[in-house]
Amino acid sequence: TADTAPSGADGGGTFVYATGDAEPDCLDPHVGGNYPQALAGSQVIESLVSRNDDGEIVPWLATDWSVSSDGLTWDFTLRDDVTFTDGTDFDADAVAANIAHLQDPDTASSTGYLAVQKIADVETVDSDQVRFHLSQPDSALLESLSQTWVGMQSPAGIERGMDENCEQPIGTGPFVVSEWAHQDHITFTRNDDYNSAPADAKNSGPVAFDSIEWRFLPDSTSRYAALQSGDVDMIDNVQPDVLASALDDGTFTVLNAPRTGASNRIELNAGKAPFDDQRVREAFATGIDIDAAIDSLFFGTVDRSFSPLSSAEPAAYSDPSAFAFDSDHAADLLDDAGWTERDADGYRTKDGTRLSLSFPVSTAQSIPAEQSLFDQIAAGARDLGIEINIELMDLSSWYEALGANEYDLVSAPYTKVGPDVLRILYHSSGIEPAPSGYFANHSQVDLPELDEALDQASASQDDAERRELYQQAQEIILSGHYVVPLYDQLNTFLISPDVTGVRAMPTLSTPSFVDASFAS
Amino acid sequence: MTSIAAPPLSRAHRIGRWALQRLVGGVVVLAATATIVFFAMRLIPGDPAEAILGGPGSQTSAEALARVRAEYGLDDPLGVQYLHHLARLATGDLGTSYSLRMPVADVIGPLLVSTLVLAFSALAVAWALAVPLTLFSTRGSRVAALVGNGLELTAASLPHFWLASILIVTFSTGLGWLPPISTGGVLGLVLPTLTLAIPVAGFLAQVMRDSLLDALASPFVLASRARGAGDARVRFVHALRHAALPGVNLTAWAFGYLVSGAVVVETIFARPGLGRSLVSAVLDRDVPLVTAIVVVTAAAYVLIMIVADAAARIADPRIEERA
Amino acid sequence: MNTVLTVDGLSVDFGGRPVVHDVSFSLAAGECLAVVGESGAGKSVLVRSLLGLSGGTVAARKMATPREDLTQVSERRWRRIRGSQVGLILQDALGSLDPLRTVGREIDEALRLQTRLSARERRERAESLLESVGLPEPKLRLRQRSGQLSGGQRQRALIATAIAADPPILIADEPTTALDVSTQARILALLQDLTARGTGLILVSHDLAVVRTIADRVMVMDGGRVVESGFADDVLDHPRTDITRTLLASVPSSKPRGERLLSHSPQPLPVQRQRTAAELRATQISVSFGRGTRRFTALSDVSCRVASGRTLGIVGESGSGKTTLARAFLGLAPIDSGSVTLDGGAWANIPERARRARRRSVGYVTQDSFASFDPRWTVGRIIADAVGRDEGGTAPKSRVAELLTQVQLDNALANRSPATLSGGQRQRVAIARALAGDPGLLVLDEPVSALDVTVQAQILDLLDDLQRVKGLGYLLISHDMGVIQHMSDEIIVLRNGRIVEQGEPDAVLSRPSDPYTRALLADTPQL
Amino acid sequence: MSDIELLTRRHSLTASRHTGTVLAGAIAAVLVLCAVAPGLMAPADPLAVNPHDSFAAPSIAHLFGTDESGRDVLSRVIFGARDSLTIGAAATGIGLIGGTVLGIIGGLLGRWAHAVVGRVIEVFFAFPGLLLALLVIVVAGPGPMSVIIAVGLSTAPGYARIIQSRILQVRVSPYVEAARVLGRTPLRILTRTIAPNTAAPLVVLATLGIGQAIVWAASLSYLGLGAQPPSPEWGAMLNNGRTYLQTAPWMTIMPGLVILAATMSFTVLGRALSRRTEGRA
Ligand SMILES: Nc1ncnc2c1ncn2[C@@H]1O[C@H](COP(=O)(O)OP(=O)(O)OP(=O)(O)O)[C@@H](O)[C@H]1O
Ligand SMILES: Nc1ncnc2c1ncn2[C@@H]1O[C@H](COP(=O)(O)OP(=O)(O)OP(=O)(O)O)[C@@H](O)[C@H]1O
Ligand SMILES: [Mg+2]
Ligand SMILES: [Mg+2]
Repeated sequence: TADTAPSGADGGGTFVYATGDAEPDCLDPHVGGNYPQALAGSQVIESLVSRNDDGEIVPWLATDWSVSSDGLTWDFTLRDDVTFTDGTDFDADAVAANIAHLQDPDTASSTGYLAVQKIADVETVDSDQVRFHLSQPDSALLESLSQTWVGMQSPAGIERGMDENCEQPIGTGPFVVSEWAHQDHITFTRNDDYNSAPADAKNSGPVAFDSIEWRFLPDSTSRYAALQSGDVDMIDNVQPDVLASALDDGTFTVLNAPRTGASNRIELNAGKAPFDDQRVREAFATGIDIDAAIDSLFFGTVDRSFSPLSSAEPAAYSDPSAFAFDSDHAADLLDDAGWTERDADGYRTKDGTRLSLSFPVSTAQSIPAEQSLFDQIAAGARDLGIEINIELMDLSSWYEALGANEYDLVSAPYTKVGPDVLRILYHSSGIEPAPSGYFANHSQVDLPELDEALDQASASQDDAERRELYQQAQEIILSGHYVVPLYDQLNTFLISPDVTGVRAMPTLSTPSFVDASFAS
Repeated sequence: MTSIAAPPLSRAHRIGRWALQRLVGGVVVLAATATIVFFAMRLIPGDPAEAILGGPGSQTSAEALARVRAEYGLDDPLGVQYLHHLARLATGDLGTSYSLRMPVADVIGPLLVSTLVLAFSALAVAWALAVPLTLFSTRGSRVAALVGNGLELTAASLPHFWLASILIVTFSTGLGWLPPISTGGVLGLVLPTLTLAIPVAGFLAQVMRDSLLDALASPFVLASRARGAGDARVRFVHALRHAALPGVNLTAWAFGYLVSGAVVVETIFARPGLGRSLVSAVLDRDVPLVTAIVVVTAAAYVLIMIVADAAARIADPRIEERA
Repeated sequence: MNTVLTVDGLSVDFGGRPVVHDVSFSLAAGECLAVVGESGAGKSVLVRSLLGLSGGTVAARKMATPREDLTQVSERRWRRIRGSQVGLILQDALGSLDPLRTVGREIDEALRLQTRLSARERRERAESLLESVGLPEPKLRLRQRSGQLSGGQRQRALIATAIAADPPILIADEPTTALDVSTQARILALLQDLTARGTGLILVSHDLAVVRTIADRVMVMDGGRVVESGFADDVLDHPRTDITRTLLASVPSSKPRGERLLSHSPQPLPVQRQRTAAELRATQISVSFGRGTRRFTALSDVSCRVASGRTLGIVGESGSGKTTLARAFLGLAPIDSGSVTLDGGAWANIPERARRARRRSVGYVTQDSFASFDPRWTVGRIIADAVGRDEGGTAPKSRVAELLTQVQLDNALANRSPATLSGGQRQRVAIARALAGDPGLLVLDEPVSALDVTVQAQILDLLDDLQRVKGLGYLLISHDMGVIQHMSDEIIVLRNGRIVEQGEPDAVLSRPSDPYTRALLADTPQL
Repeated sequence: MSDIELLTRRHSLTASRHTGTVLAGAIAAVLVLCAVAPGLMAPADPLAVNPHDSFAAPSIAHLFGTDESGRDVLSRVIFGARDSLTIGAAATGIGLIGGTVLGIIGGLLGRWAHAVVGRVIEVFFAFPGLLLALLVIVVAGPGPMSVIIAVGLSTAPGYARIIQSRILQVRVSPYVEAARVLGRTPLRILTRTIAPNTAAPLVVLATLGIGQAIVWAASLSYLGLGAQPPSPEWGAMLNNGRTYLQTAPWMTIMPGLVILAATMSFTVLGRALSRRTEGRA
């Protein structure tokens, strides 16, 4: 078949990207705020700051910033030569409008709203100076602002109302949304006036591609087939076996960019029996040979994680010893905890109740290999005398099950830039469900010393101290066996060899085409 | 032998009455499907207000939820909501999609076209596959019958998603002939169409073969031969028409099957369409969208039934005489 | 006379089983050769082999028309011969026209395949063909399908397709079975007309009266062989073989009431318990179907009576209301006015519950007995079910055996399914079932019309015997005047739901008062 | 070739059909045996995970190869027979029961009931079957029971239509009239004549239905709504293996072939049965 992406000598042409992530309901990443929105939105919308490969914050739409010593006042200097693609100037008013949009309940922002929660007031000092007044110190503010969910959109665009802005958000980015054929594709067309690449990008002008055809291709087999047949130039969400063979034979360029924020982990619901008992948690965390399972299922393409944080986070702290496989020790722990009897099926019981755990799995969030991994974990647990009932569910039912506290084990991804994600996931305030039933602290960890470490870290203006505190927090979480880390949140791309320069943003690991072009 | 009992109604009169009956019946069917969807969607876990506010996992405030409930009438008694729902549908207002925040009519318009294109091309291809297969398997040779039988059975026993994968691996990654995804062009339609058509062709060939054999063994075929008709004439002019009758009936049934199949096929081949939206709409608890899709497919089904019925009446005037 | 077909030493076998054996004959232009014989004698296979359509292996010393040696032709050539050299009217007239195609197209097919006429010429020829076979309004008929035609009309349209290309030889396989007498007479006249115009006709029939009417020569077949042949009068008046004699004796109209048709009586019937006399009486009954504009009166003002020991014979053309009358007598058709009484008690228009207990005194034998058997049951179960539990004394099993003996069936058949029985055997099972309740009266709707003459004769003899031994009363329906004449004590002629003639057979047959009856009698071929 | 020739050929076809039926019967028997006593048939534990032995191609040790968790595919297929055939049979059972109830109401209770049932059936037909299944599963939660009910419900209207028309046909048949003439009570006619004659084709339908129900259940697995892990239900295996189609094709081809064999053999049996019950002449 004909390659739909002709690669001219000028490097232009249409680049076809096929995503296996869900199709966003709304392209404006302020609304709601999930990863698919960031993926598509980051082609159009840019943030005040970015991060480089070393995890350091670098300038983007803001060239400079400073914070007061009490941590409550932030000053940003903005670029004065940038305009939104609808012609609106990017200036302090635009920043204020964006923060207001995020904080407006009608926007129904969740991720972005959390990120700017502590900004009490936005003061426009002059056209390229903006000042944030915070209600509490927030050491994670820059990291939060680097996320696409808090990206800068044209105030005029926002004015059009949610319906229109969802269809076609307007940013300062390298592309503009020219068409969204629902369920099929989005067409991003080059912004010819682009001049605002982040500081760590090589290119600072317009991108090489004339346009990107952003296709929604949910079936992984078809997605890979489409790459093989040349119908698309790049795919994401690559299945492990495919990734392994691609790494082997080198036909495609592999881009492996683990998502920032939390690692992929199984959270143990310590809020109720049997995992309210530390011994049972530890037995589960050490009694099953997870390494071997990961190795075979992922063909050696991922490394076992021993940290609640992604390895993309410089602050990540690992403790392999807490998870060293030792089934005898695990059995002893269970005996200690009183799960000594066995029933007819060979499962442990205590006071006549079987040691049985329910494990709702969202088919939308766990790839098949991961489901197989859970399957193998369940098989390993059976040897320990623990019954694990895996229930595959659609996303709504899954949230429903979590909200009803009907789970003992759960695996939920969470992407955020910076270690502050720990506060969201493990602070005791995260146990209290929102009116919708949503809550983030699935482990239901409720430890004053942990809360304290997280609060302090959040308030600290000192990088070293902050790091130290997050490390403490991770130690507490790991040694309490509230989670079983598995591996980094997988984020793998295969790229046609005809293409060069595609990179993943060090912020949310979304692909960036600012430096990319078709090889001549 | 029966003699015509009473002076029959005029043909136009009869056709008119038949069409009217069918249309009224169709409306009843549509109302009933809309009713079932309405109540079924209330049964499924998940709060519609939450679905409106960004779907599961969103961190909406209690006030926002209350506001949305009031705005969408979700705190009215169920009966009132139901009546509103029917009344809106009756005026042709399909509402606004919860998840897409767009008028449902705008959403499903293109999807309907896309699914109908797929369904009809699949039906056409199914016939194009089934007729030669039927003719082949009734050639009279034992081998042909065995092979034909086997093919029919195999075709009718394949789950769509599996068939689709096999086709992709064979024709796209293997031979490189066809794109593995729907590309908008005709080439991209080939594999999805085949995936849907092959099982239907299997069913069609099965029923057609039986009636073709019956027709070939009937006296009128012998009479035709006695007039000097050859094998081809007997098959194509006489027998095939008889064989096609059950096929026509099956075709109407197959439409429902195709819509179900489209759910899988549209996902695999990344083709926009009603089937694919249906699943996501149900999973998103997008009540207006689910309702619209169901009512629209039911309407298409009703129309197709009427057409198939008319086709059967044209192909077999005896139906009308019997009635 | 010029010969149009010569056949010498023709044999046909199916997988080694000979079905037609060493048959020789010749056919002259304008001559009618009748082939007669019992069912399964090989008549149809023989005549089909003359068109290369036998389906078996054909061997012949000679088989030729004046122009062509038919033993040597290819399938391709056969196609040209069929229809243009030899026309065939199939045995199953009702199914021989494609129900989905118009008569016009069927005739056109023959013309298109065998002539070089243009489309317009073909249309004109089709019209004239329909006229020549006696179908009025040919333009309308050409647009109709077989389902819209009556049996006789269908048969005529079929003849039109067979003679469309003017073949010098025409084969008519049982062209008049299943037709009522008047229609039969018209078809026979048409065939005679064709022979008069020089067509050589081979007529296959088991009805010797028909044969007598139009055949010049007769060929009697049995077991695939020709056992006797000669001029029609010679063979029919001076039969030389038992086969021919049996065939002749089986024709009911040849024997007066009460005389056995077949001399050899298989087994004497066991002596019977006596039943009290029974009587069904219909007084001025009318039956109609449908309502409003579609209302249709099937019977009006009919009065008659069936009583023990007597046979009431009903004749009439198709659709005249015979079956409706039978069903009225059985309480199956709701009557609009008049009354039906059984032994003086109300019988029709009362709730079924009130009738149920007395149902055992009236038995019913339908025309298509096969359809009236529960398809899952064996013969024994069918009869045992009819015997029922309330039959005091005799155990059902021995009663079943007794009934089978009565209808002269082997006891071993009790374990067979009706699907595996011959037509005559099935009819006997139906009679046995009707007798199970030890009824005084039997309603017999066309009990023999699907059977060939010899089997028909056996059944008629059986009915006669049963009547004599058990004193049964019959309501006998038939479209065959001969059967009615032979069996009845009283005859009713129905037409359009009204009685046009009623009385003793002699009176009705010798001095018919109604013109319709006269026509009916004139149309009945005589042996 | 003449019609008679054709008839005789059809006869010889019947002969080859006969061997086909015997073969189908044998396959079905083996499958049923697997379902009843999988332990006897399977060489290994279908749930025994062994990461070190994953994705092994078919060999003497593992005739059908192993899956991503190193489980023996053959053993899983054999144990899966229980789940799949249960789903197939139970769903068909539900479909038949639902269909029969509807069919009886529509077939026996007069014109009104007939019209109403006719509409109900039409509504069900107009409702995409998969949506019905989807709703059931989303409402009742995933699991084999839901799959059974879902598939059963989606197939019931088809059965109802057949049963209803069959009852209507039997009710006016000459043999029912014959029973009336013999003075049989309506109840007895219903139980002795109408019911058995309507039921006969049901057996056929059921046999044909099992195969299709298995295929249906497999489609639900694709949507992630089918059997729950680690159940070796065939549809789940088929779908799971599909992910590794290019790396370990046996994971999906083997269960695929087994589903095919099961569906085909049940279909062949069903058709053989139907020829027997209909083969009156
Ligand atoms: N295709 C065939 N294969 C095997 N046997 C056949 C075939 N056609 C006819 N026969 C057998 O040949 C014999 C003669 O059949 P044929 O139809 O010629 O009888 P017939 O004299 O026409 O009887 P009827 O009066 O009942 O029509 C029968 O025993 C029949 O079973
Ligand atoms: N149930 C019915 N509904 C409507 N019309 C009927 C019904 N039964 C019979 N008729 C009509 O009543 C008339 C008499 O029918 P009947 O069956 O009594 O004729 P018949 O004399 O037995 O004819 P045949 O010789 O063809 O059996 C026919 O015109 C037939 O079409
Ligand atoms: Mg014959
Ligand atoms: Mg009659």
